[in-house]
Amino acid sequence: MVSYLVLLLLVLGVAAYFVGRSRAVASVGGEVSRLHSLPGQHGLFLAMIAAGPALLAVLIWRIATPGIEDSIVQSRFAAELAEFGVPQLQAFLRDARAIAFGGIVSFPDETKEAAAVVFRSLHQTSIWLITAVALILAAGGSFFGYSRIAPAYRARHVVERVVKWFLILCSMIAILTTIGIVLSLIFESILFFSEIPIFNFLFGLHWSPQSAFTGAGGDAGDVNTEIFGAVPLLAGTLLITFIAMLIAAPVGLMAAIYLSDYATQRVRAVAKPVLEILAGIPTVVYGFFAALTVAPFFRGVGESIGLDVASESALAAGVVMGIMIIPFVSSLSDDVINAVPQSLRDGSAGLGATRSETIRRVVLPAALPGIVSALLLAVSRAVGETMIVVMAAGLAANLTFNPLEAVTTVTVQIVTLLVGDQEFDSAKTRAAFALGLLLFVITLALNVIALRVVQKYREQYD
Amino acid sequence: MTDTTLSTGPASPDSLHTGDAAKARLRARYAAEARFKWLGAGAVALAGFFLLLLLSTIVTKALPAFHQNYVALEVDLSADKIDPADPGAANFLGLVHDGMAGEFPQVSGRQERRLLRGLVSTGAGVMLREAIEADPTMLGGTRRIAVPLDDFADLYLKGLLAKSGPSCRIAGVTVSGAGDEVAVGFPDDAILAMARGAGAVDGEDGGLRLTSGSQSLLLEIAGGTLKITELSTGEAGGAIGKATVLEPLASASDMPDDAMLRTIETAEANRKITDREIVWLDRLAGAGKIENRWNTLFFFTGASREPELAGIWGAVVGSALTMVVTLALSFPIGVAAAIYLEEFATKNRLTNLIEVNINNLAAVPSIVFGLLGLAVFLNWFSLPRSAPLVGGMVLALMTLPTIIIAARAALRAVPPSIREAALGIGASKVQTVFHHVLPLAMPGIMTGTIIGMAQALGETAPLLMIGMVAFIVDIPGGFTDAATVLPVQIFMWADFPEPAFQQKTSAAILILLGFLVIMNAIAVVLRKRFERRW
Amino acid sequence: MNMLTEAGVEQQLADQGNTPAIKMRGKGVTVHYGDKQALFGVDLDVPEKQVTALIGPSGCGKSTFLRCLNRMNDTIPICRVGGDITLDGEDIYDPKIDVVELRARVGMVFQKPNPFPKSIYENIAYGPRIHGLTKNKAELDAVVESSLRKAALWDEVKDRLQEPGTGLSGGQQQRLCIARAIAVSPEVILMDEPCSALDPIATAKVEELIDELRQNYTIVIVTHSMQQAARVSQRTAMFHLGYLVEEGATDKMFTNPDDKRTQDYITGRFG
Amino acid sequence: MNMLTEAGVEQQLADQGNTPAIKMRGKGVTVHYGDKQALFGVDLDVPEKQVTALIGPSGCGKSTFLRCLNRMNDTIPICRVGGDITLDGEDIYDPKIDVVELRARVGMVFQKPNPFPKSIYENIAYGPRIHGLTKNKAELDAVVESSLRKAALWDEVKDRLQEPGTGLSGGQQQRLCIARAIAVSPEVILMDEPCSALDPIATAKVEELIDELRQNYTIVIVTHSMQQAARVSQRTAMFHLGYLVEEGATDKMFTNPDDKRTQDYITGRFG
Amino acid sequence: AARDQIQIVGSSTVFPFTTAVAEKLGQSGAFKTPVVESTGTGGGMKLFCAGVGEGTPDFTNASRAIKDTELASCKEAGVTPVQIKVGFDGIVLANSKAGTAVELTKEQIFKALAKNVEVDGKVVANPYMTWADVDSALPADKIEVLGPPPTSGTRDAFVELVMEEACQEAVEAANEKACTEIREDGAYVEAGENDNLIVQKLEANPKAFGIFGFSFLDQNADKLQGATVEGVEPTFENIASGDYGVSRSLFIYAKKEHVGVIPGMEEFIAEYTSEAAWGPDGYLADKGLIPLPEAARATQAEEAKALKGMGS
Ligand SMILES: Nc1ncnc2c1ncn2[C@@H]1O[C@H](COP(=O)(O)OP(=O)(O)OP(=O)(O)O)[C@@H](O)[C@H]1O
Ligand SMILES: Nc1ncnc2c1ncn2[C@@H]1O[C@H](COP(=O)(O)OP(=O)(O)OP(=O)(O)O)[C@@H](O)[C@H]1O
Ligand SMILES: [Mg+2]
Ligand SMILES: [Mg+2]
Repeated sequence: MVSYLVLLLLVLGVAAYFVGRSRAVASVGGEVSRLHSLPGQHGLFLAMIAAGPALLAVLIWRIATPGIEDSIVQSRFAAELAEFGVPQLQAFLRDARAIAFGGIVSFPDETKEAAAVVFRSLHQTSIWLITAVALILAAGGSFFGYSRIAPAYRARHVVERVVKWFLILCSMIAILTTIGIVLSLIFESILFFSEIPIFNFLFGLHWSPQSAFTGAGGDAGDVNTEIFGAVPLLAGTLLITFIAMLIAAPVGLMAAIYLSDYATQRVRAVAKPVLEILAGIPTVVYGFFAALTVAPFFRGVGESIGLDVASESALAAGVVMGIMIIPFVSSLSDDVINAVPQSLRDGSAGLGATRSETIRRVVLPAALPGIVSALLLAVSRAVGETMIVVMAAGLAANLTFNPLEAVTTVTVQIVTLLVGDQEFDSAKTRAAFALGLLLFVITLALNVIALRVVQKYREQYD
Repeated sequence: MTDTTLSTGPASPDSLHTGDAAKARLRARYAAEARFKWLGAGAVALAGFFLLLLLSTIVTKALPAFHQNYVALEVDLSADKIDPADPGAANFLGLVHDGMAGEFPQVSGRQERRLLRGLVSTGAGVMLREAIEADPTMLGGTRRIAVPLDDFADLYLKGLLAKSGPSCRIAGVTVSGAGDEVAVGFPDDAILAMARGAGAVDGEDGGLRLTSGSQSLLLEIAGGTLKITELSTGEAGGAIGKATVLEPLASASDMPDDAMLRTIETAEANRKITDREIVWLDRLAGAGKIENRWNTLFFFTGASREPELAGIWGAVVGSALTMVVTLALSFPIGVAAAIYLEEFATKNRLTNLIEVNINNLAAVPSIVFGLLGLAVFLNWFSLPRSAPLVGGMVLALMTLPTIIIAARAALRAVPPSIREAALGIGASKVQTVFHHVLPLAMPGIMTGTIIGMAQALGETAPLLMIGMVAFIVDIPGGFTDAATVLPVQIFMWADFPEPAFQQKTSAAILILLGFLVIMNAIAVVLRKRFERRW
Repeated sequence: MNMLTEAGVEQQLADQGNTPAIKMRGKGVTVHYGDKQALFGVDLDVPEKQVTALIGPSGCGKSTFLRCLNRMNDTIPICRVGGDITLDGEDIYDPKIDVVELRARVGMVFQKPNPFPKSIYENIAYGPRIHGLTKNKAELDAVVESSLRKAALWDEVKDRLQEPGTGLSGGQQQRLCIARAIAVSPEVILMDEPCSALDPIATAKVEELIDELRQNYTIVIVTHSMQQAARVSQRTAMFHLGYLVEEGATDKMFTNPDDKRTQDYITGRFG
Repeated sequence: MNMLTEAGVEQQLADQGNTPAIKMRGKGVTVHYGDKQALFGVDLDVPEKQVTALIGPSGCGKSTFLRCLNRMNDTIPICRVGGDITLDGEDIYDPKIDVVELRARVGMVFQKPNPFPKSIYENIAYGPRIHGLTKNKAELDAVVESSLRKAALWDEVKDRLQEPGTGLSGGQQQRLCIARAIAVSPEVILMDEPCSALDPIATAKVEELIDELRQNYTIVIVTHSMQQAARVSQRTAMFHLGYLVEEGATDKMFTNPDDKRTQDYITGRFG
Repeated sequence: AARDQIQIVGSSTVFPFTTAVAEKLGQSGAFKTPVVESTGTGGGMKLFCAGVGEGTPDFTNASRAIKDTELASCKEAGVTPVQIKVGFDGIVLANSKAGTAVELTKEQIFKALAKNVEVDGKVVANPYMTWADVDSALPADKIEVLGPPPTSGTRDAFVELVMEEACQEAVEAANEKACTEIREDGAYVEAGENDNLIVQKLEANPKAFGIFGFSFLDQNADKLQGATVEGVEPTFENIASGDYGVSRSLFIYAKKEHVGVIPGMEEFIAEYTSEAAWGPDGYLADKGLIPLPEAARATQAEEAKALKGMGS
């Protein structure tokens, strides 16, 4: 029934589009050029105003009615439900609904049958209600819109304003997400900092939340504040990310350059999507690859030249992570490099520059902002990666910059702490939230710097 | 005009670009050029090499999982076994087990019966029930029905559990005695050397003992199979020994015959399948009752704890549903946000803030998005747990920064003259963007989308928090049904102890990559169509 | 849309005085690119249905002024425009004004040819499409053809309308951009050196076109060719270092300029 | 590099005959853009240390021919070049030939100004840097300054050398590109309408520059201005629809052309 | 409205067993197959104790008993957990069959892995680099043990059952805390929770040992050998009989309030506590779950059936 209503509204929208168009055309006697806006824009305007509010109403109805129906049924059967706890209540409603509208009824009884009847009638009423509301809205919107259509009416403005608001709304999602993230981290973090002095957390050189829950470490209140030093984690993150970028940045960038300026069209058409597969291989696979192929390889090489390489090393994890993020650099850079106008390449070539000189000195600087974006994205991905690190670099928080040793990263610790077996309300689990917040703040700072740099070196071509 | 131009001077421009110094410079520049080009080619080749390396290991590991061995059994479906009025009440697995017992009527001991039953999958009963539900005419009579083998039996038949050694024919073997233990006699003592080679140890009595740590020597004789346990030199240069009866001989009496001696190189202790099971399976295979089928179970069923029953379809559907949500949200929102920031927004503090925010979101560990999803979508909006809808939304949030950043870079790369051209003939900003700038930026946007979606497709961590890292058997039928996704399935299988799951894991990875390739292929084709240089 | 603003009244008065109406008027126009000032208080009237030529040495601000007239400078972030510019008496920098409509009414041919990376046909058809100037494909075809003909390009491209506009020769691209601009029939056409890449014959044709367009449209043209300015324009404005040096009827400017600099420039004795 | 090839001998003979040596020579040059043929067997000699002007209506193939001379057409994927073109008697389309050296020796100013999105200084310094023509910063500064001076741009930009080249006016950009090309002191300079966006004074300066460069360099210039061709060139070649119509000493071409079309074109009676 | 599908969260150690039971319940055809998540014991408890109603899970798996604080928060939210002890998980120390089989005592393990040990009456940072340093009878290989991270319940159980016990004997003077700390100098490698990876790493490196649950040893018996601890081999029977001392109990917790509300809960409990599942010959034993003694099974099943809530 409601789906028919929605269908009807959609049809109405389409119809309104055509009506609006022809009305606009008619209003100027076919002299379309006398219209302020295109007939199509008038049509769109009418469609939006005719079907939009009604559809919105249906959407709201769809979201709101189940709750309203439930509460009405609840109040209707207040006596019978007086004894019920929350789950029983929910089950009652579930089963009553199932009886009323079909579905699996788990625990049928008579009250539920009665409630189902109520549900059915309520639902009927509410459908009539929404149908009426939607139709009124649609009719009102149609008439209003129809009456507005005139040669001078700025339908384009309305349509474009809607578009623009949509665009603004979309970019606001980033802000909302950020707020959401901060909010979902902040409460637990505050609890954490109430136990662990923030100074110890930020500047502590020792990360080893060892003391376990079974018997060890005594009471819950007795928390060792010295074991939550985030510095080794940050150092580990930095080290691994650095190694990864050491692989991904040159390989990715050179690959991008090769694909966009040297490779034949056919090679490029094949190689680029193939490289993009690297980004989609699940990280577990990389993890196994790092732990079982790369790490032993490095260890073997290290031993043969007399170096002591740990079986879990930052090097192995970093290198494999670097491989994984190659396409982030290569594909995105390739696109921006490709977008540099040919006339610039011609200008350079015309001066007798070799291809590589043209690329290095003209094309790359012109494409720099895009390349920096790509690199930043790759760094971000590296910072956020867990599985490879867990499997290949271990979980031991050593404060070291020696790539041959085991290290761990902030992200890994967050995940391990969150999925561990220890109780959730302990300082250990809360540390995960604090780490998340810390990482967030640090990357934020780095991004601010990056933004400044990019804005400074941006070369606008054309 | 002061003409300090070039001391080398326009007087002899020839020498400037063709002189020796110029030649030397040029050579150096060309060397640099060649280096550069080879670096580029090398980079592509290196990346390609890594991919190949990864793929080849996955593919070789995955191949066995694409087939599954079935055993065809005679199952009694007559009315006294299954009540036609209420077929559901029957013990279907029991019927299958009876069928199996029928193949080996001589197997009697409780322990052995258990072992024999263990050869068929525990899911056989359910499959039989479903088959009968689908086709009730099967009832009433004995039917030949193929059921999947248990994972270890299957692995053995694929040659992954035990290594068979050489076999040879020996004449004049005598067997005496009855019961589980029999005595065997050999005409010559070559068998002793073989036993020693098979890792037999010296027993106290000077003979050789074949333990579970040594290779198995099996003697096929008179329609039965014996396992040699002890050997010692006999009279007249022969050898005598003891053997366990794995399969009773056809004629129990003392009769000389030609025998086949086969070895199984992997010691019984070092494999997850006993000699007895091997003998049974070989017997079934010899009788043509084993069918190696294309593993439709794997492709078209949901998850299971039994490797031979575990399928990927549930995860494929889950991934598809999730990706649909992710794409439907992240692509339009991402592109819209990028357009707003790059084309409409005046550059001010707010837009800088948004920009930094977006870049920063890209660096947020994915599990934190899971926390966000848990707090907002589950706790606040009360959306169901484990639902592709929520998973898709969380992944969309995670993918957004990638798409936005790529899209912005692409939009920025469109030359301003194109915008001026459109604006100059009275196109509105919106028209300019949507008619000219966006199509030109499309390749870059597509790239961002491809990469973002690839990442989303392979991501597990954020799903952990919203309940999609779960064991879910039922195939999801909609966006709010409980579902899991391919990488989670892979992750879970990689973590299960049963060895047979390892091939499944690799096969599932291939499926995921296939999924990815299909997803990307569409985008790549679109991207190609938009690509042009100006 | 003609509101009876002060400027409107003024314009009507001007009409009565039998001098041509003022279509566009700049008053104290200043432009800054970042810190650098490119125009210093330019006052210039553009009479309706006449051709106004802007001349002056390279870098003196001709393009800058021209771009002020349809607010193309809005697209340069560092560019700030001061002073008043009116179209039919209406301030075009008024926040209420719709720049899109403005630009549809005041079309522009850019100094550097900038065809869309689309087919030749699409390049021309784009404007009429977004302004809804044609009712059907046939009409659109007709507009495309006549625009190309007017820009003296039809014969060269009629067989390759579906090929990309970027594959044309420099002069062809320039004519393509002219055709694109006139296809939307703006009231005012701003042309920034429309003939710079054209041979004499094509130039002659474009000049002919300008002369023809003058019947119905107002035209502002930037040119480096004194001859061209003399041939096609009714009024000439001479710029120098961001200042409007002198402005007046073309005849007078070329025969008897008030300003020494104009005279020097015209006779090529400048600098 | 001067090998005694057939062409080389020929050149020496020419030298003896007191006519200027032939720096570049095109023989039966054909060019296709995809299916479309743009040049049909053009035979043209470019004498050393002289200015050769290419004239002809828009779209006739002037730029195409010019771009053949330093193989800029290589960058257009759909473009195929046939016939022989030699530089100092050597076939420049020989696979052995080094295009980088070729382009260093045969410099080019493009029809559409295409400054790099770098500072003005870097735009000029780019060429000398990649060719290693200067030993130190001071020398480089000197080259930049003298190049800009020669291109008559120094005074306008000397205070803003670090600002982006793309922020210049159209004519300034064109001069920037001229300065960029001469900064590497090529043997041959190809100029595609170098003065199209320039005012008469700047044009005069560029023409002066061309005249001066002629002492040491060989110059090929595309121009739409007959006057300019007459003023600066010693030899003129007239193109039409992809064919070389006529070629000869400029004096003769402008006073007494052999071909009717040339005459018509020069006198503006074409088409 | 409430769900009609059981939701289970919790420990990744119990996950393989609960999923098997869930699948069985689903195969019966009467109910949807329960959804079993692997969230870790702590995360599971948090979700489980968040309250009652459709948004909260019905069961949680735990590789340890519920803690007092957790029980308190459960109570506070109106949740009455029903505790069912479902079996044992042996924790084994194993290496590749290619390596040497070893027999260890708890004290040796402690000496090899503790952060601080007592040498000559003084507590010092662990100086032992090879097994031979610990005890000359052991191989002279570098100590390298891959084991679970501190967040893991397996690690806790290991610490409690091996380290602390040995510690109290070995280091009288040392405070209790020192007993629980495992060395961080690289000899003990925290290796994440993917036990298959550990198995493969052991295969690749025969000198290394791994610490993990018995089921992985069981399923990989062809590749790995378990070290004896105090002379007892880690076998199914030894763990079940309690002879092998290093094992811990596994639990599931049912939400009493949801019984009779979410269909199938009672049946699920019945299935889990049936002999066919958790008995010595049951399918859970095949998966590596060590059954409780018969008497304990009986009482557990009894209590589960009666839905005996905790703390009530
Ligand atoms: N990249 C290209 N792709 C396809 N056709 C082209 C391309 N460049 C030029 N042409 C065509 O080749 C012919 C010759 O072009 P060319 O650029 O040489 O003309 P031109 O003589 O320089 O003209 P103008 O004076 O207008 O610059 C023209 O018809 C043109 O359309
Ligand atoms: N985008 C810009 N950023 C900074 N300065 C600019 C920009 N555009 C133009 N200018 C400067 O403003 C001044 C006037 O430029 P404009 O383009 O108006 O000159 P013009 O008269 O059109 O010259 P031409 O005949 O060479 O095109 C010049 O000095 C130029 O360098
Ligand atoms: Mg200009
Ligand atoms: Mg040209």
